[in-house]
Amino acid sequence: MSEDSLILPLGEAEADDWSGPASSPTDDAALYLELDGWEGPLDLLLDLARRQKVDLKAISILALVDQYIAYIERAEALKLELAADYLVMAAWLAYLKSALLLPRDEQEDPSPEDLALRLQLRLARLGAMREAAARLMGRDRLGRDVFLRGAPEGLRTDRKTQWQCDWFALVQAYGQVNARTAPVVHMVRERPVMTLESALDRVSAMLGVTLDWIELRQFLPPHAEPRLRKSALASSFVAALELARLGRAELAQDEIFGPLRLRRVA
Amino acid sequence: MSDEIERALEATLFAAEEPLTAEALAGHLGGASPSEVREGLDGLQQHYRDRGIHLVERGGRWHFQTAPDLAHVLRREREAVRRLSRAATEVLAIVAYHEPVSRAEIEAIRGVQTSPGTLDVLMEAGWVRVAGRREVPGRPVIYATTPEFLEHFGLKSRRDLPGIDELKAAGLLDPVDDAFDALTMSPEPAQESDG
Amino acid sequence: MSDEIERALEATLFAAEEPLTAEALAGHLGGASPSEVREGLDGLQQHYRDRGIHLVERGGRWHFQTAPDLAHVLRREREAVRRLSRAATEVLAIVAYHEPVSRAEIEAIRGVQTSPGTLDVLMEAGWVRVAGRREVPGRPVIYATTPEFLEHFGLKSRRDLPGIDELKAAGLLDPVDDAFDALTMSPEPAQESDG
Repeated sequence: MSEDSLILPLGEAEADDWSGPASSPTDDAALYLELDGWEGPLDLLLDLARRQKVDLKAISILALVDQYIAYIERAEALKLELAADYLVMAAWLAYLKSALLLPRDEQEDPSPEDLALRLQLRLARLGAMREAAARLMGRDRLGRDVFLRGAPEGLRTDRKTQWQCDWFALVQAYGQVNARTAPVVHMVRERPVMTLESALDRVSAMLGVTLDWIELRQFLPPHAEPRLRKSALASSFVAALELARLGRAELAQDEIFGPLRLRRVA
Repeated sequence: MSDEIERALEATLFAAEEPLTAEALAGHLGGASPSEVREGLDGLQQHYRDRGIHLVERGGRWHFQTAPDLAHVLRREREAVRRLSRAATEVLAIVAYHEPVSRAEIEAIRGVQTSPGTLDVLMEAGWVRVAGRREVPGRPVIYATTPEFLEHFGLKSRRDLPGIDELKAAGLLDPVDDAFDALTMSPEPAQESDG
Repeated sequence: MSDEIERALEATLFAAEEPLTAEALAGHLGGASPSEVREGLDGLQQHYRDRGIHLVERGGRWHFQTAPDLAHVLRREREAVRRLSRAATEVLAIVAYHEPVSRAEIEAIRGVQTSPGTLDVLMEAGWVRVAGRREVPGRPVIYATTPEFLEHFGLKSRRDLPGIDELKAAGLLDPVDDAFDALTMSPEPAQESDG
């Protein structure tokens, strides 16, 4: 049986609804329809067992086997196409029947009685679920038998925010607005510097005095305060480079970061 | 009617677009305590018992619905309820009575393979959900029913499933192996695997 | 309830998606005569008069609706506590120190544009109100604080707000001043954090 069309619209339901072979006459046409409706060997077995009209616990397995095999044989006689699992079940049941009928000498494990019991248990479980499904489907179902309110007003949940702020945050925010927007005055403080021009004058003048190497440091004003000294060093260094570029002085340094010396080019 | 809580519950449940838990109702009613809400619901349910609409509890959630015996009055204009195939109804019943249950377990009971579409249809209907995986080799997905399942089939809880107590008592919800062992009293468990 | 027509009317009106005329109701009820339907409707209306839902007629059509006095129950408020944003805090402070003040003035003081939502938040919080319009070209709306503002911040009056000199003295402007000093004095710049 195909399970593709799982949900059918209600309108054509009665035609499509599988109504159960138990109630239909067992002529050949009915057989054909029924095999189409069963969902497998277990399903067919359950239906046959039900026809014994006894509690599933009390069914005769031998009778059931006979009924099943008779069905399959008739279907074959009618040249109906049977799915393989129906035939496998028929073969297994034939084996079970012969084992049950054989004298009980050193029977294999599991015994045919155990196999029959298991089959019976499986049928009982499937039967229970089939009945449960029918009872479930027969309940008062929402949208079929009972209905919800057609046009509910709906409930609303309004989100309300409770804002939090404290005195400190408020006052601090105001202070920061003021500080941020207060006019900003930039003050450039006067600082002692030596300009490049004065450094050039100073270095060339001092170079004119001697032909010996002179360390750069010696060009700096001797008692200058540290900040002026720093400025003078930078300016004098640039002045030295400039003099070297002009070919008026040569530079020497023995090692990286070592003292920088210069002397006049004669 | 005098009771203000009952009036408020009545209005809230009428206006609600979906079933509400007692907790949600208490939330709407502001100051009402859970026990007051519970009492009010009982009172309302009692009041509506013989009327054209009923107050019902489904899976812990409450809603009003029309009385089942008036289905004939209401049905004509209703959109037809889509009908499940026999396979789908069986699978649904197996999930409901055995939950949580794996596909292999469903197939063991039905004796046939279950097409993937069958469970999809039930999940699409909102009646079955994936409830995790079973912690056994292969970690198969297991299925269970939803609150909407209880709502649709008019069940207060899964214990309301028709005949579930009798089925349980008869061992018909136990696996075949367990039932077989119980019946045959075999000292060691049978090692048949027909899952 | 005994009357079957009343029960059927009750269920039909409950499940209906729109209000129904007495004629339409009679149609649903099959055999019922117009006078029976009318009587049934009257009976129902009477029954529901003091309940949480009412049966009402509007322009010849009947429907159930929740009792008007229970509207508050159907709207549930959920409160969330949130901290005022920095921008909103600044705007609130400016309103408090300068009130009444227009949006343009607020923006001039803050040095940045103020999003419309900011003042809305302050009004929603109940701390700021519209205090009229300034009689200048364009007649801009002016804002002021509310009594709730004073209450929330524990102020007897606006004069309790500290002045700018006091703020400085109390070190409340320190975060900014510190940062300024740090930038001008120390060899590496300090990073102001004004999250």
